[in-house]
Amino acid sequence: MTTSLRIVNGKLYDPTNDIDGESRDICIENGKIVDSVDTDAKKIDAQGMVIMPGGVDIHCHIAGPKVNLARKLQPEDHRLDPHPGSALMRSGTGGIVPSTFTTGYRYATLGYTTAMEAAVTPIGARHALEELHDTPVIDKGFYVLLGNNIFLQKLLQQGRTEEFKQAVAWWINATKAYAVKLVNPGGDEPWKGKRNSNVANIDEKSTETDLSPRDIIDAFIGAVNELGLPHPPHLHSNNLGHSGNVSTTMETMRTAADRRLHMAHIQFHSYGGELGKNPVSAAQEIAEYINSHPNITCDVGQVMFGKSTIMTADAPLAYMLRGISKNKWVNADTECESGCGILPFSYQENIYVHALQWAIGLELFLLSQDPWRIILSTDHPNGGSFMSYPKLIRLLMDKEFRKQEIKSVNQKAINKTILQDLDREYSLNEIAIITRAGPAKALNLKHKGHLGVGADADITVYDEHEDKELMFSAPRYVIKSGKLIIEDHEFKQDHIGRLLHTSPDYDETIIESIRPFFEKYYSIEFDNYAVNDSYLHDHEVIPGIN
Amino acid sequence: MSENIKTVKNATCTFCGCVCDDMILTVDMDEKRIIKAKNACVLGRAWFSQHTIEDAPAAMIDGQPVSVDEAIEEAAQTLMNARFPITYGLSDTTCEAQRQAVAITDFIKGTIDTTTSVCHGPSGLAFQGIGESTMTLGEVKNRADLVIYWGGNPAESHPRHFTKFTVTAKGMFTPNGKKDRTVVLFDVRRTASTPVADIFVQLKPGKDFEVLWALRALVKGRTIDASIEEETGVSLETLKDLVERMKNCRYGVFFFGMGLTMTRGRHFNSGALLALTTDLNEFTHFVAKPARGHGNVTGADNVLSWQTGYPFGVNFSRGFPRFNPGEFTTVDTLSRGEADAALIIASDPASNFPKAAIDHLRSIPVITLDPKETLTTKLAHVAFRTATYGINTGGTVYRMDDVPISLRPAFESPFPSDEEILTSLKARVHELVLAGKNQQSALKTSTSLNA
Amino acid sequence: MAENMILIPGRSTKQGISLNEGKLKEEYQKITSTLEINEEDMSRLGLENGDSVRIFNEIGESIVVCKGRKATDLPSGLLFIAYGPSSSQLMDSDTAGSGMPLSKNLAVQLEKLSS
Amino acid sequence: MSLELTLHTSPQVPVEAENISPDKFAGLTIAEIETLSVMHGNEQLTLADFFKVEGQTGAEIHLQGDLSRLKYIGSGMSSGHIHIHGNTGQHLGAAMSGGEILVDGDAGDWVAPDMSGGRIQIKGNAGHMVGSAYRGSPVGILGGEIIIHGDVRNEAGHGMRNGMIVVGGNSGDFTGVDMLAGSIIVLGKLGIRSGAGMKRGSIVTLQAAAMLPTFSYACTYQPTYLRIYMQYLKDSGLAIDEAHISGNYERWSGDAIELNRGEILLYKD
Repeated sequence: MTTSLRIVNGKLYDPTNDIDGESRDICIENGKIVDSVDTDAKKIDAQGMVIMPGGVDIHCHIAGPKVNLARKLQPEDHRLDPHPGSALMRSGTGGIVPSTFTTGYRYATLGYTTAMEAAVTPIGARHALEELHDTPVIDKGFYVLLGNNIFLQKLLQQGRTEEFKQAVAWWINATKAYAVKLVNPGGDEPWKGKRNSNVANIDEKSTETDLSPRDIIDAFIGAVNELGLPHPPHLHSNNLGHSGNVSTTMETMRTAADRRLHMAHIQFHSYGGELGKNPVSAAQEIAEYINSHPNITCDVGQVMFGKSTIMTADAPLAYMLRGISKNKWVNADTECESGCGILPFSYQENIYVHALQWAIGLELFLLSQDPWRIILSTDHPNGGSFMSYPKLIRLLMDKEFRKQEIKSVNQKAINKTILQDLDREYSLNEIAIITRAGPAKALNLKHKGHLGVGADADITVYDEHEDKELMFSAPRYVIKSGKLIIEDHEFKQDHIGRLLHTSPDYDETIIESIRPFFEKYYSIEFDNYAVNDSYLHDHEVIPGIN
Repeated sequence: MSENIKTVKNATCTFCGCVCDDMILTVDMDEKRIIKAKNACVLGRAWFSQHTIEDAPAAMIDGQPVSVDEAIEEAAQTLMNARFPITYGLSDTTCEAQRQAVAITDFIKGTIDTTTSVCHGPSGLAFQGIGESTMTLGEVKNRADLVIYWGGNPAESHPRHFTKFTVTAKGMFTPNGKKDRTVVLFDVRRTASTPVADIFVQLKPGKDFEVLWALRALVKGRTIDASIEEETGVSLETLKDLVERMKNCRYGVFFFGMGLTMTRGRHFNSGALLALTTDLNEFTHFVAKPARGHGNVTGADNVLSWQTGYPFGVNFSRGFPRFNPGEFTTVDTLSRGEADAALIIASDPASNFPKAAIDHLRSIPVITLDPKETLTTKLAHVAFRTATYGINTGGTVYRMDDVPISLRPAFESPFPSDEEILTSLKARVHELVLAGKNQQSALKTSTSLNA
Repeated sequence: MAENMILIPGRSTKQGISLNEGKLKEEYQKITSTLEINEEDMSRLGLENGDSVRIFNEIGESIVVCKGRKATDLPSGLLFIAYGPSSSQLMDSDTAGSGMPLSKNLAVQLEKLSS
Repeated sequence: MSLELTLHTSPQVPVEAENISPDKFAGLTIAEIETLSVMHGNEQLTLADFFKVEGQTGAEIHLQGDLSRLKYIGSGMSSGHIHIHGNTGQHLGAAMSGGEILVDGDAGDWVAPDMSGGRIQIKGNAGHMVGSAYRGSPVGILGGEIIIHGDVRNEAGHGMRNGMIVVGGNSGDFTGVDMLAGSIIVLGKLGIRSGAGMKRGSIVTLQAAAMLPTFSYACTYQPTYLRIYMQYLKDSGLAIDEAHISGNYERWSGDAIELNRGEILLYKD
């Protein structure tokens, strides 16, 4: 049921509208925030409570082929964390890769109302859409993997940049995606075709295509910005996880010059040191670059200690980690489009590298001068579960707590960072930016991340509490699209949520360029490839920026 | 043949796990039958041509025709009254129907299992223990220079596998098709598939695990005694030669079948093959893929996994999903006499389950959804006759390599689809649940703190 | 005089085609009750194509019709049959914690039926 | 001085009875014990719906009747004693950390998954996966002692990390598969493919056994530790001769695919 609602007496944190902890009423009608509602509208007294827009996760892995492989892979993890159903809600299992229903409900119980699946192969788009349909409460969308797409690279190789741009636009439409994702551009071919090798240098040319990762990245930044997609290329750069990858990361950002670019899970790309040796922190260098370049947004990809699952289109990375852990390992090659690696993993406080990764993430948060462009994420479930966001928020807001935690991790690692010298504490307003307003802005979701009139009525109401982990773990009210989903901590109703996607215009003649390649090298029919509208449940086309 | 002819291009054949989506169907719309299925294999032609609409009631209770609504009511009451109801089958229906079936089972707190458990279920268990290096079928077409079949007979079970994907198919780095590939076949007997192989390795029945284990040892540089030949029927020289080929190929692939999963060793046989694949990635790129049988058995695995976290054999009796093959799989719950009602969707356990399981099935109320009459529908308490997926209904199916494909129906059936019946049944069951007592208290956010 | 054999139930094209016609139809039943035997085993046992034999084990039994296969295709001691009601009569229901009953390489005994 | 639970109604469908455990009964009156919940399929009932409960509460529980449909008896127990005078079902003593369970009859599959301590003795046979890991987990029991006087079926000790499993009769296939450490002693015949993938640990048998091609003969000797084990088992009522205690054993090392640090010991006359 959508009802008219009035929330009174709460303290608002709405950075988009420059409201920082002031008491304001919020009125809700038909799923939107409005100026006023009838006096007989249901009233929520939020005296002593904190009101924020619903959280927006800009980078997580919650649906689609690789996520489901990772789910199937870990019955031992699900067993320890069942999620009972009720007459209102479907049951499921939690753990590091929860079932779809549990994913949606658990995001809601943290006050998050939007989440973006960050990597889906085009051929797996249908699968992702089916799963997202079964991911309740939240609004959601996904980024489509195009950075190792062989056809697109052939167009670039032949200098057909206009057609390249049209083809990118076609692929977005054909898959109902929200944004373009690039993962380890140029790295798939050496992995699949050259005995599990990888591309190591951003300027290393492929023998097949004569393209370097930089050529590919540059072309996508150009095309996506020219198309005016709501979100810039969402880039997982080369050399993730390797010591000394900071130089690749810096070069990658320089490639963008002043064009929009989103750097995914930048923590994993902020390592100094020499390849093959222990990494050191390069957080300062990265933070400085981002601080002085307003065209760059990033999410952190914070590592949180405990269980994780590596799941990535960066197959060589997963294989490298498998060599260390000897855990069960999944590799999944997708024809002409992508690779994929999956590996159950665990970050441990006493391990140098893990502690360093944890510390670098925190350094990046604390060194950032513009919270609007550094977004909270754990690259769920790669750095840890989204369920650890409340603890991460406490680490940012509470320096005494942070100091305690620092003491319990590998000290050699801490000494390679400046984390101990950073006394900054995030304010509630800044938390509202890095978890709501910032990601909504980076995604160009104009109706999200704020509480102004016309915004989606996605609202979270927290009891104010000294312990910020506790506070952000258990909102008292969660309102999604005007529906009171959680009331007094109790789940009151279910909701399906909307699929968010974008639909750039393109020249239809591009289809006839794609078709012959497709018919030769794919294993399904071209006319069965594009996803039709039957896979869209309640959905919204987000317009571009041009 | 009437004048009313329609052509359906890019239609999909759901008979086997290849899920070929390049069918060109010629449909006689008056007679409601497919008169030609261009590109179909011998099995696909039978699948399409034999599919006619029979004159039969859409629903029956104890063999007597009833309205669909009456049958839904009876089915809902039967399931709600059961203490250990099971849902089974699902490999020959759409993902849309499968999603409804899981919801029903969640609401009735039953057990859901698919034909995976008696097909590649053991490979699923092996996957959970070892993982899997795998691929979509187009990668094989484009890249594979070494293709190894183990314990399967694709020429008869997946007739277009060789031509469309793995042997004669020409791809990006295999422009000459078969000339660019070496094909190896492991089996205990010669079959229709044997002639396609460059190397045929005939092993003794029940020795797959030992041969795979010896190959793993050789790949890892360990020594194997020459007595392996006496035990397995395969000489040490043959094994060594194969290991060299595997390590030195550019893109190697295993396809494996029921010869591994259905024989003594079961999941350990599949597991040994998956582990060997992993081992080989130290040297080159190597992948493996179970050759799945039914048209959407892979979809069933996917739907169950995303909705419950587990691929098959899932029990909800405590209000949340639990997984334990052997405990919650259908052969077991039936043979041990545990299930007290069964909802069977698009499957015929009464003709292919072990005797003890079939005997128990006869003693409990069974609800069936099937386009045809089978031994199982004949023993059903409530039987729904449904439209055939891919021929009469749209929807989604997953190919054996997890690639989802949308179906293009050829003609309408007078019978409702599985999805329609299951959606109605779910709605009725949910009404009964909401009206029921002892509902669990709603989840509190505060209780998820420690989750 | 019964003889120990190993029975391999499996798929066949004919079975696949006939099941589309209907599992209760005569053709399907005929195909799933035809047993392939090594020719040399057949002659040793005094069997000819079309003879009925009884295959049985501690689980159950089936009466099937035999058909010879060359020794190079089907080694001595092995039997092949298309999956179906005849083979399921001989399957043990124990799945060893896997869900899968052993469905291939079944130890059976075979004896000629006195006609 | 013990508590007697006598089955008065046979369950129609499987019953999950993890509440039958000394830890759960501790401090409760008989009336309270009667109201403890059991799951009869998907329906929640009480112990009194199935059992007559009488006697005196304490650390010792006696169970009477055919309990082969009852799962999870003794689940999570840390101390005390359960004596089952008959057969019992699956998941007996799941995750137990202490105490003792004695079964006069047979037990179902998954005896003592996730066990970390305590002792289970089964006079009859047990099913598959005694002391083994659940699917997907690489780790079976962490400790404790499981003695089965009869036969066990497949995958006994799968992934076990510590503890001891003793089988008086024969074991099924893949005994000690993927085991990490600990001991499995099979007095009868060892099933095929024993020790496949084992990293460390010992599998001992008194009979000839088929070896995987990745196990190699190391030596024949008289393992000292085995004498202590064998004497202990003899004292526990298992059929062990003096020759088995002091005799020679062939040591086979494996699994070569893994670390080659496990062993299978075969008794030699």
